[in-house]
Amino acid sequence: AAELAAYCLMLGDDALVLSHRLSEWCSNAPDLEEDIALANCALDLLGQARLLLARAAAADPSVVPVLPEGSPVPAEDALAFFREAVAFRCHRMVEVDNGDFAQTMVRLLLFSTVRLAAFEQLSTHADPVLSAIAVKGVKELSYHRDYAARWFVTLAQGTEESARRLAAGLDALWPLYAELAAAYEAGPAADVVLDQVLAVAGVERPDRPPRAGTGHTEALSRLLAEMQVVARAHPRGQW
Amino acid sequence: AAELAAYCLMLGDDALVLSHRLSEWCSNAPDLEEDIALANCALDLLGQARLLLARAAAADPSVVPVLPEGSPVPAEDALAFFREAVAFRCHRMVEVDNGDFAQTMVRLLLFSTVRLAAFEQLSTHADPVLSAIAVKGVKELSYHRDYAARWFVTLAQGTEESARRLAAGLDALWPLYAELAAAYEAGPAADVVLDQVLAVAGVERPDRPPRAGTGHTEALSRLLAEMQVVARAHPRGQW
Amino acid sequence: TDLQAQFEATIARHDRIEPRDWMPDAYRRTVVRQVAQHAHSEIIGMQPEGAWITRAPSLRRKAILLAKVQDEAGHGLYLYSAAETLGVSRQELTEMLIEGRQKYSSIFNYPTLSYADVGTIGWLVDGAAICNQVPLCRTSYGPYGRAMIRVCKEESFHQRQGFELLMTMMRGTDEQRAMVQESVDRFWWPALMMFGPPDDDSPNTEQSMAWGIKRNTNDDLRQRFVDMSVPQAEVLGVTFPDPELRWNAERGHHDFGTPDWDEFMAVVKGNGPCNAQRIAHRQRAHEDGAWVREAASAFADKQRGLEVSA
Amino acid sequence: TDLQAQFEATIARHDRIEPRDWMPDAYRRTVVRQVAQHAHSEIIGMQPEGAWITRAPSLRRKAILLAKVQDEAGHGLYLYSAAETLGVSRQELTEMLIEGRQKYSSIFNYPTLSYADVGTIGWLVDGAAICNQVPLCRTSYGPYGRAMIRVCKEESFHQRQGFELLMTMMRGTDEQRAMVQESVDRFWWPALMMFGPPDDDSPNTEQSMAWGIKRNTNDDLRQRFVDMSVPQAEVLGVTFPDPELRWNAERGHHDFGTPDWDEFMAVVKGNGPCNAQRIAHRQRAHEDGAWVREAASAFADKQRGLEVSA
Repeated sequence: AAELAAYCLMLGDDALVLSHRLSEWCSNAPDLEEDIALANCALDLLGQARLLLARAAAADPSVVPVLPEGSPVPAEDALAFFREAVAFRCHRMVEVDNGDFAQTMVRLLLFSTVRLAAFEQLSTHADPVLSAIAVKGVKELSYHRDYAARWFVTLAQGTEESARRLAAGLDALWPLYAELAAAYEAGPAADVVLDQVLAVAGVERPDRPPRAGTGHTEALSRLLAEMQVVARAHPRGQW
Repeated sequence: AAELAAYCLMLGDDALVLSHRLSEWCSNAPDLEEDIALANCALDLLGQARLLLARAAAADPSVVPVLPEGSPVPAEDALAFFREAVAFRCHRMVEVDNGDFAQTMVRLLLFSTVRLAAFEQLSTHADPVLSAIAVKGVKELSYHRDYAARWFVTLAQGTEESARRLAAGLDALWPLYAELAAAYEAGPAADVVLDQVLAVAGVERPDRPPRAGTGHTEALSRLLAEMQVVARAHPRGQW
Repeated sequence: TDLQAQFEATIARHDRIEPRDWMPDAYRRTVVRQVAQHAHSEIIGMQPEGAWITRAPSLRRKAILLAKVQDEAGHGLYLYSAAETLGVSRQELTEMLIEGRQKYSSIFNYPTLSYADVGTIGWLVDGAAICNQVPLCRTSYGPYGRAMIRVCKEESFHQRQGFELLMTMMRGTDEQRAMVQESVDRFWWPALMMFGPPDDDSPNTEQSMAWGIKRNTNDDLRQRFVDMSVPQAEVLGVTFPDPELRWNAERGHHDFGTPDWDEFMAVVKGNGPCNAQRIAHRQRAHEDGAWVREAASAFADKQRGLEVSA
Repeated sequence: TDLQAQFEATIARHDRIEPRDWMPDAYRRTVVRQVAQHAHSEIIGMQPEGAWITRAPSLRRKAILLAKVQDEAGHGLYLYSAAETLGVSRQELTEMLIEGRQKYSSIFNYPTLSYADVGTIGWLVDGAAICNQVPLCRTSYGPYGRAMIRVCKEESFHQRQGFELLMTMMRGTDEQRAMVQESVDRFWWPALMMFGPPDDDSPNTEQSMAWGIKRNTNDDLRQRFVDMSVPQAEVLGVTFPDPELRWNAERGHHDFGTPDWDEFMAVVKGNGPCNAQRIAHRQRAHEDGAWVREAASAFADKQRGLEVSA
């Protein structure tokens, strides 16, 4: 149960943090259609996060931070809003700043490809809750991946500037890919998909070594400062 | 006593918030010398804030937020870290983002000119604590004002780009000047100083109406989210 | 002329004018201005609430708020489309907005300072918008009226969500109740100003009503909003910051005080608390996105080229 | 030659080489490289701690941290000045740094994740720096040695402040104690790596020691640091994440495990957790400030022009 909880926390935290990053685009996207699409992705991931955090809390109540007595905060919120950065299990890939639209699309492509591969396997997981979450997630992640892949190709072949920005985004994020793919045990399935997208786009797989170390980036604690501020100010609040 | 407390809170909050903004320059200034100078100003204002918040708490303990029983947090920290944005008494002038170096220097000039005029009057205030704070502050603020004025003239007469940026910074902040000057009852003394600096720099006083409304900017709650995050996460913490 | 007579007959029947129909230039201009202003309000309105998505205090509220702000982008889309049926592009209208040549609702020039503002905007601001907009479902220009039907349905949903958030907070801690009251205090007067200047100071109202673009006067709608809001405030347990507010049995309406019209004029002229910030935000987003839009259109051109040559 | 003999005699006497003295080119290059690397470490080192100034949990700690990071900028200044006595400008050295052609201490490529890290950096990182630097007060190049005396004095002060912060936190809540231990767990191995690779893998050490630029070997200093830190950890009530760490009465020193030298090499080659971030930060700050430096120099030129013509 502790193992299941830890795994669900990992999956949930990644979704929560990337959802946060995507929601930062709100009112900032290049066009209204992208504003809406990015909000859709953020909402899907937020939904996944809620189910996964709730599953983690049910599987192992000891992972849930203890709040002041009488606090009405549900477990999903206790996990999201009352843990410190070092207790989060998300990966560095989802933590770093959005960068520009190209880098955001690169991250969404890498993340949804790896996560989709994992969710396809998880859809037959022994835990019925997790498998149900995965079945639902597969549809959402396929949409995210296709959306990101479409923009990846568009930017690669659009203008010189867009190709340059795409390459820079890919270079910036590639060192964090190995860590993510390993954690999701994405295997060759994800690599095949990525290689296809790269081939269609006419972009080389970057030749960059993985980033050393593990754990978190400095970006995470800043993200959490913002995410948790209202909840932390009202530990007995009802919302 | 409630009036004295409110006044000290206003003076203290302005210092605290501008100190925060200036400290954001740390490791980001155009040169090491400016990094050090901006940190000096931030430290001076932080010192003023601590004395003023402590004075406010002593004058009227009811202004201090109530913390969980057994919390070792001193009054100055309870005031700084456990109030919501709407309870702060600072002005919009100190809240808004730094902008570039030119805008930062414009704000420091406007703020320290007005505050210096007020502190000169306060140095004979009936409250001996407040008057002592003012006497010490006059020296610090004179330095800040002279520093900012030097840069104001330098940027006005440096390059085309620096003159353009300075004018933009002045235009952006001028609508917030009237509110600040009124609160500090800075009177003609501040205006005379400003006009001198403008004259030496060869810059026109902007012809922009004051910003409508009162209260705070959206920037304040974001600033506080960052400032308060660690303290709020540990309401019984010792530091 | 025949066309003019036909147009006037349609208006008189309370029937819809459609894009293909002849219409006077002044009518076209007025509808474009009003629809554009409405579209801009949706887009600018994303900012004050959107600022709290990343800080929502529960995951449930975060999802609700994110979906709401997304809806506003959707409303902007329909409304720009409605305007496009009159021959002006979204791009042109966006430029009018960021150059300050077209307006948006004055309310969005006030800042959001606490999470309670998300509820208050839902309750009072969306409430006022609905008062304004429900009659517009019967506006004379067809595409605008149809867009409004969809918008109003979603706005009512948002309004109920806002009220529900405030209700929940009022059942919470003392601090939360104080937050709600403080927020209502800040938004009440600006919400009243959303209906525009008093009728005797609103020169365009008469013509707009004659054309069936507008269906009610500003003061009429404002009164309706006050009458609707007072009992809701009682249910919530909050007060409005107006000592003159009281039931007038004779009129069958609430009397209320006069908003600060000087402040209103300052906001309309661009000197409100957040005008500069809102426009700068939109301008930055628009400029930052330029290379993406260019890339998409270059890519589409290439694809078309490939199809043609294939 | 005479000059060479004179230089060698000065070194042999453990006397200082001064800027006006003749020195071998290789000596000059080595000192420049070491002083520059040290200066860069101060400047880059402002980032991991500076990130917490705006989040310090008490006003007292905020003042202490702000003053400390300011001191680091000051150390950078002295050290760049020492390097300038050898004929290289701060501008040149800064460009070497942001183009990745000169290094800085590997430790600053690790992230700070909690406020406890501010204390741990003071205690362990500044502690390790002091072990490295105290012998450098006797380094053969005069301006460098004198800068080090001032730097070391301030570093000791910072180290005590860091230790005191951790002590205070250890007297606080359970969460605070856990924060301190977690932070020490993350920083212990990287702190040991600050002394550089093992002696048998440190090709430049011998020549630097012969020239009196370096006074001790890497392993020697690392041992000294471990021996110094173990009793301090006991006082604090924290443990180090090394199962092999124990007192060896025979050697009169602590035995300890082997750092992950592969990770060290990855960090040195630019693939550490924060290398890209640190350099990008410095580069952005440098570029953002270019127009200010240009304005200042244009203004100074104009002033000089006025003085000349007056």
